[in-house]
Amino acid sequence: ADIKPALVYGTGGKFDKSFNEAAYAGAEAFKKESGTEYRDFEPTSDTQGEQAIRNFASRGFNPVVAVSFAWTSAMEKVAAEYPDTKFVIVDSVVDLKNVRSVVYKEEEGSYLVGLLAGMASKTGKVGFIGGMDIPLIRKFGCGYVQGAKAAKADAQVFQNMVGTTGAAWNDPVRGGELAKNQMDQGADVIYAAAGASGLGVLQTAADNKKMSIGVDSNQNYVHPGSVLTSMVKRVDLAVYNAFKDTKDDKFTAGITALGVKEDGVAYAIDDNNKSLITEDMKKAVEKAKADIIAGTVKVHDYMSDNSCPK
Amino acid sequence: MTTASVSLPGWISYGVIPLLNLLLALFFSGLVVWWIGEDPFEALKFLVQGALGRGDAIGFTLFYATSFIFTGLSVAVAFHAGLFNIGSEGQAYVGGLGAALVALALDRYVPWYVTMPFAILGAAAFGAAWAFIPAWLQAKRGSHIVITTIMFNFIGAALMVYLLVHVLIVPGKMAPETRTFLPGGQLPKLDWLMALFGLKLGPAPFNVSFLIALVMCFLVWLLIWRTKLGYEMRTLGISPSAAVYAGIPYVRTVIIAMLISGGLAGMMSLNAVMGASARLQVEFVAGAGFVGIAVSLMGRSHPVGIVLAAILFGVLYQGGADLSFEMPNITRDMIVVIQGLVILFAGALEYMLRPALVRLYQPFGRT
Amino acid sequence: MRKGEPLSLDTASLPAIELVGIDKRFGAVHANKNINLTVAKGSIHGIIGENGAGKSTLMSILYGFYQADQGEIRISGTPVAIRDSQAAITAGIGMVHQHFMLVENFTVLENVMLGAEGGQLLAKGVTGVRRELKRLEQDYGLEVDPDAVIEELPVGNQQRVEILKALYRGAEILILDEPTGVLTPAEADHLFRILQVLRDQGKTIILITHKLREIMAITDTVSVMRRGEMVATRKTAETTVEELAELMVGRRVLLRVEKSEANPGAVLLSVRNLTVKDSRGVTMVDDVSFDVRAGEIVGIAGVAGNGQSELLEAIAGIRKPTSGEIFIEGKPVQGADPSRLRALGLAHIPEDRHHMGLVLKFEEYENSILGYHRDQRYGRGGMLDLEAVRKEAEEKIAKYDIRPPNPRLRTANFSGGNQQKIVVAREIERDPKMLIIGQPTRGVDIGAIEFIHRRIIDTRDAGKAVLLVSVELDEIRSLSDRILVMFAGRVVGEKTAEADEQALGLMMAGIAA
Amino acid sequence: MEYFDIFVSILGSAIRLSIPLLFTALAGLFSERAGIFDIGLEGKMLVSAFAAACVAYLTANPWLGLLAGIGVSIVFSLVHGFASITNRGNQIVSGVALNFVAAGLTVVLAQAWFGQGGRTPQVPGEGRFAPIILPGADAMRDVPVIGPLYANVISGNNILTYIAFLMVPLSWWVLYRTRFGLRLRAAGENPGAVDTAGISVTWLRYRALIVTGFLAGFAGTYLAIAQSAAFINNMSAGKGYIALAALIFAKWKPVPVMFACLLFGFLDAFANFMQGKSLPWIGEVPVQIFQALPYILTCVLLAGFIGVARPPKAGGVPYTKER
Ligand SMILES: Nc1ncnc2c1ncn2[C@@H]1O[C@H](COP(=O)(O)OP(=O)(O)OP(=O)(O)O)[C@@H](O)[C@H]1O
Ligand SMILES: Nc1ncnc2c1ncn2[C@@H]1O[C@H](COP(=O)(O)OP(=O)(O)OP(=O)(O)O)[C@@H](O)[C@H]1O
Ligand SMILES: [Mg+2]
Ligand SMILES: [Mg+2]
Repeated sequence: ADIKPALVYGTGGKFDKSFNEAAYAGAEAFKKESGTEYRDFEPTSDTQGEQAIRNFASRGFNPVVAVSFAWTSAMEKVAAEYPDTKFVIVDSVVDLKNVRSVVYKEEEGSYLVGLLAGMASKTGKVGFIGGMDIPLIRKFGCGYVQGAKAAKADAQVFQNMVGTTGAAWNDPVRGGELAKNQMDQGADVIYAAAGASGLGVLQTAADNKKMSIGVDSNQNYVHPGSVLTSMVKRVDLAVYNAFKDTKDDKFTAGITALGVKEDGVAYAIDDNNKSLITEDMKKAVEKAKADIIAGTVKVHDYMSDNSCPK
Repeated sequence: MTTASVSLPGWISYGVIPLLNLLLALFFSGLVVWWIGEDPFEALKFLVQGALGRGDAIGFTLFYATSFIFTGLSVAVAFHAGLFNIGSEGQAYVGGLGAALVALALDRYVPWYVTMPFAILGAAAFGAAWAFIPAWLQAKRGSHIVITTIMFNFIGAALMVYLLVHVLIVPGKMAPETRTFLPGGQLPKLDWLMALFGLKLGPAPFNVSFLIALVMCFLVWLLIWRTKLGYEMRTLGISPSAAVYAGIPYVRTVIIAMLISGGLAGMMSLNAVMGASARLQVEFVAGAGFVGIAVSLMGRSHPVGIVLAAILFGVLYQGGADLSFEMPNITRDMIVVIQGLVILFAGALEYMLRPALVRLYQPFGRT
Repeated sequence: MRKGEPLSLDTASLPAIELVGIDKRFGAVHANKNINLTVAKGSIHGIIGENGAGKSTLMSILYGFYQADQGEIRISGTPVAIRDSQAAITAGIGMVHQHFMLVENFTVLENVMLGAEGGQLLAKGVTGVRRELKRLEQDYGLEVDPDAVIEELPVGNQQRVEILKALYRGAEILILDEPTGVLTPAEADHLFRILQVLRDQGKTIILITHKLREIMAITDTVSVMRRGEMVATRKTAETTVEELAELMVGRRVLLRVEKSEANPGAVLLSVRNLTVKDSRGVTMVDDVSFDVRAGEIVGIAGVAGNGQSELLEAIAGIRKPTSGEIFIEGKPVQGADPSRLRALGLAHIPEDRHHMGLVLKFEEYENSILGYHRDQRYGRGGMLDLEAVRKEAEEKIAKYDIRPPNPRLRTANFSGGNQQKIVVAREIERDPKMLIIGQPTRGVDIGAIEFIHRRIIDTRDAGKAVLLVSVELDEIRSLSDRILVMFAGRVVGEKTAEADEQALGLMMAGIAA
Repeated sequence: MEYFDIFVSILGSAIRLSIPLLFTALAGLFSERAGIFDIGLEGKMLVSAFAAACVAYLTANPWLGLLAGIGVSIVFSLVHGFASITNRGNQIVSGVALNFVAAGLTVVLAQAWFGQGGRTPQVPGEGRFAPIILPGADAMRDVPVIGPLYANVISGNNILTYIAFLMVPLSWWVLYRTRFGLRLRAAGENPGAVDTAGISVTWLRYRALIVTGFLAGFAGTYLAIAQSAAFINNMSAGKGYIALAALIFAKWKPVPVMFACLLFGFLDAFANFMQGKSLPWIGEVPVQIFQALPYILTCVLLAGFIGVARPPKAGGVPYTKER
């Protein structure tokens, strides 16, 4: 069928080298493959999201994909107003008949990179810097801690959040400063799950010859030789699938949870970080991946009970 | 020869000058649009259409205008007492807490029109409370209210985030916000009002708080020009030394003016929290407090002027959202630029045009 | 810096200053109307005129502080464009302003240097300035500590700094705008001696003053200004005080107000050991005690700045006394706020109508209730009944002949005399028990002066207690039943209205008690 | 971790965080001492950060970035001057207005030019002011006490940091030892005195504002291409106001300004450090408390609980001779 797909990014902006850029990549891939044009919109503040989603819906765009938990309430409202339009929300759950909610098992991916961090660390101390202090980001941190402890039982993990509002995604200065703090305390690998603020973390790690871990997109290329790996979250898949399923009339509503098994989350190895990952590390992480898929390793999900095992 | 003491008729002072200020602001904004390679006239067309072209567009415009009326009144009341309250933003934010607590407490038990008066009180009380400390510091310790209110915006933001993230958040939910209010905690939309004009409101959250805002306009007018307290505030605002002479208590008047100002700012949350989103969200004020400064300056701190200026900014906000949608190259931050330019021309450069107008007018005005 | 360049012969005979057709408006105020003035070289030229006549404006134009709308300035016969004070300084003009132009938290040295630093860096100039100050001090007896901070100096010394500033810049023409208003007679005499020395050295001096005595004592020629116009110029030796007074106000002056014998009753207002300090801790009013009885006018005489203003403000509740007591009908009221005092029957005509007595941006009727606005007759509860207010305002306008008779006119648009009438009407018509008044006729035209004086006497005759502060000795003498003299914050003596002017003057100078 | 190491770490962080405050507060010092309240420092910082990031990104040269930052910030200062000196507008209102223009314009332009959500692209390494390792820093590192201080606090900062500290005595010298400084201070106390001394108050205040723009330009540049590697929307995040508070706290004097800025920087660093840590007795302190602390402290300072600050007497009032 002919479709008019639309995409609403999170407030970090299209080219954040991370979350939103992944979504953009998914849309571009679809465009290349099908030749179907799509429209996108970059809200620069929280208030704009709802209007953008509604604008698309009211102008007959279908499907409308919104990638960020920030648009949850907007989606709840607009999707109810336009029952014939298909909506997709990423990173959150909206329980409506025409909405597909795509969520990820970030704890699994974070576990894998945590394992790598624990093994790569010489000091036995690693760091985590989250963006906005929300359960979702705690979920990243919690998986990471479990991974690091799996590598070294006595590993110490410093955890910081950049902030508690939307601005926290956009504050690389504080991100860098927090990273520097952690490094001063001995951390030599730092995982940033902080949107654009993470760029500050990666930058500071590179400036100080320490290692960092990217998030969402493959960020290994940002500072080759300094970014240990990236916890890739396949937001591109969510977008791509949403467009494609609608085109093929195969759109389904409901919750899709993507984990390691579904290739929804993964760790990234490429030319940029080959030298940082030893054979041992690679073997260990592959085994962990297999264990998770097999179910023999269960990574605790912070959001299941809002707590992280100590 | 100086012209500052020459008085101009009201229609020039309150009509022509603000209009020229606005045109200048739009002109410079147009330059920016042109600079980034877009057609300013096209942009203006999208802006106006997006704001006034359809029923729901008008609904959104008026929805924004409602918030700006509250914050504009807030700034104006303080202004009349000689206080520059930059803290409407924070006062509105904290006011939202008051409104939300009332809504959360009552929505299960009573219909909206029972909740409403309590919510008004709650919003106003919390907003006023947030204005109290800067007011007290100004009155008692002489701390510059401009700076303290800015500081309280930041402090308020930290407080609200803390409460939303740690206290009010629905467990397991991602976004730091309260649960959705039941209809008993929501302010109904004004479909019927739009229908009177043959317009369809659609999804626009234009709601009853608009009427509350209009009532507040009247009450503020009454306060400033028809009460003894208003008289005292104006005396203090124009001539602090005359106020001392007249025995007008400085501390009390400053504090009351700021409490009213903060209360009005707090009531802005009725519109955003109970009228639109039906829940308390992080950063829901979204700059409306600052827009209030521009609105009050443009509206010359008079309720009628404030309503007009608020609608103008409503047009900019709604039209701007549409504009950025139609011309992705222009982000909505363009509105912030326009807002800054309006404040610049209407507030800081108000004397720029005056002499020229005096010269133009004088040959005709006097006999 | 140019100092005393020898004058070439052909310019020596030309006048130092010629002003031709100077015209200046401030918005609606026509401050200078087509003024012509010639000042001879090496003379002391006096300018007199009532408040607001335009004297300061004219001199500020000459000094380049304001720009004339029209007219020409010639210095030594050459037309000069004085676009700013820099040009005036270059032309050899120095000015001591009515309101000192000093930076209060700078030292004397820094103030003198300002604008004549002698280089980009201060260090270079400092020694030169010190040396020059020493020389000027010796030549003219202008002593001041160069390292003293201005705000800690007494006014007399501050004025010296202003003169030093002008001389340091090599002024050949020195303008002094009401220099003696803040000086005791002794200090004034000292100043005049300096001025004579300067004149004898060939400098030209323009002296603005209100005090005809000073004009007669020191000037060579005198010009009179009235309502923005230059109405006459006379050789001092050929004129009289009476003629000058008449020229100043435009008609014969009544020096005395008709009044009957006072009939004092019970003490209504009494002040005991009152002491007031300003924000810097300087004692302004020092242990002052007196009584005011019903049916009498007590006048407080003194040179401006000797604590009269502060005393009045303390009684009116505007300023908190540091110690001492104030009683109204025996009740202690020190520290009470003005509204409470009003309720007790104390009315106050403040000395500064622009900043205290009136809100200039208000319409007339709004000002007619200032301070009494809480009264229930102007609206019940918290509401303001504009109709009632306007009606009463109209009555007062009629009774006091306030012009234009329009309660909706902005107060700023009334003339000074009418503004003062608005204040007087408001305070007297409330039928107070006590009336305290500061400078009742400052900047007010003669017609209004007579009217206001009449109302004050009537108030006394109605059995009220009146306390009057004025720097115009004539006013004090013609209105008061008893006169208290203040000097340096203290009441240094009491006299009757018949007291000799000489004796009062000496007391005001703090010389005889 | 040793307490001393923690202290050194926080101190290093404090210095990094206080540099933009220091530049900005010194910038405000010049305008306020000349009698112009400058609430627009925030906006000046923001536009200069944007300009510096753009130019550094395009040219990969930090010095050109700095130049651009300074230039744009001076332009903003001149607009402020035009409104508040030439047109005698309300200085606070024009400052607020410029903050809005800055906040909006930077994002509009960034989005139009780079399409990265209102940010500029990452500035390449050679386009930034990199940390400078002072001679002997590594060798000194193991010397007790002074070693870590030298290596981690004094060394390892970028050139702008050192310039910032140099600006403190320089500002003092300009204000108190030059003709310009004398006149500038006089203009803030009694512009009439300046005027009657034959000096143009207007031109003097404009020059003060140019100095303000110049210094604020450093602040923005530091934010964008020394502390981070791009312009991010609203990256000044209230620092202009904090700098203003520091200025008041320091009673408008250069050396105290430095200490005030260091104090605020320290608070910020301490807040970062304390995040997620528990205090004895109290437990984990919400990070928001630390975030709000500088603002709370500012109010306490303003309230005069720590001595009353007397602002320049003519500050905030447009200079008018003719009413
Ligand atoms: N800067 C100004 N702006 C507007 N009006 C002014 C200004 N200065 C003086 N005026 C007005 O001009 C008129 C003349 O004032 P000026 O100060 O020259 O009088 P003066 O003769 O010096 O009086 P005084 O004896 O009180 O010093 C007055 O009406 C005054 O209000
Ligand atoms: N501070 C001021 N602000 C505005 N207008 C003023 C101010 N001072 C004086 N004026 C205007 O200047 C005019 C003249 O004022 P001024 O005090 O010189 O009285 P006047 O013309 O000498 O009258 P009178 O004869 O009553 O003394 C007034 O009409 C008033 O409008
Ligand atoms: Mg004068
Ligand atoms: Mg007069």
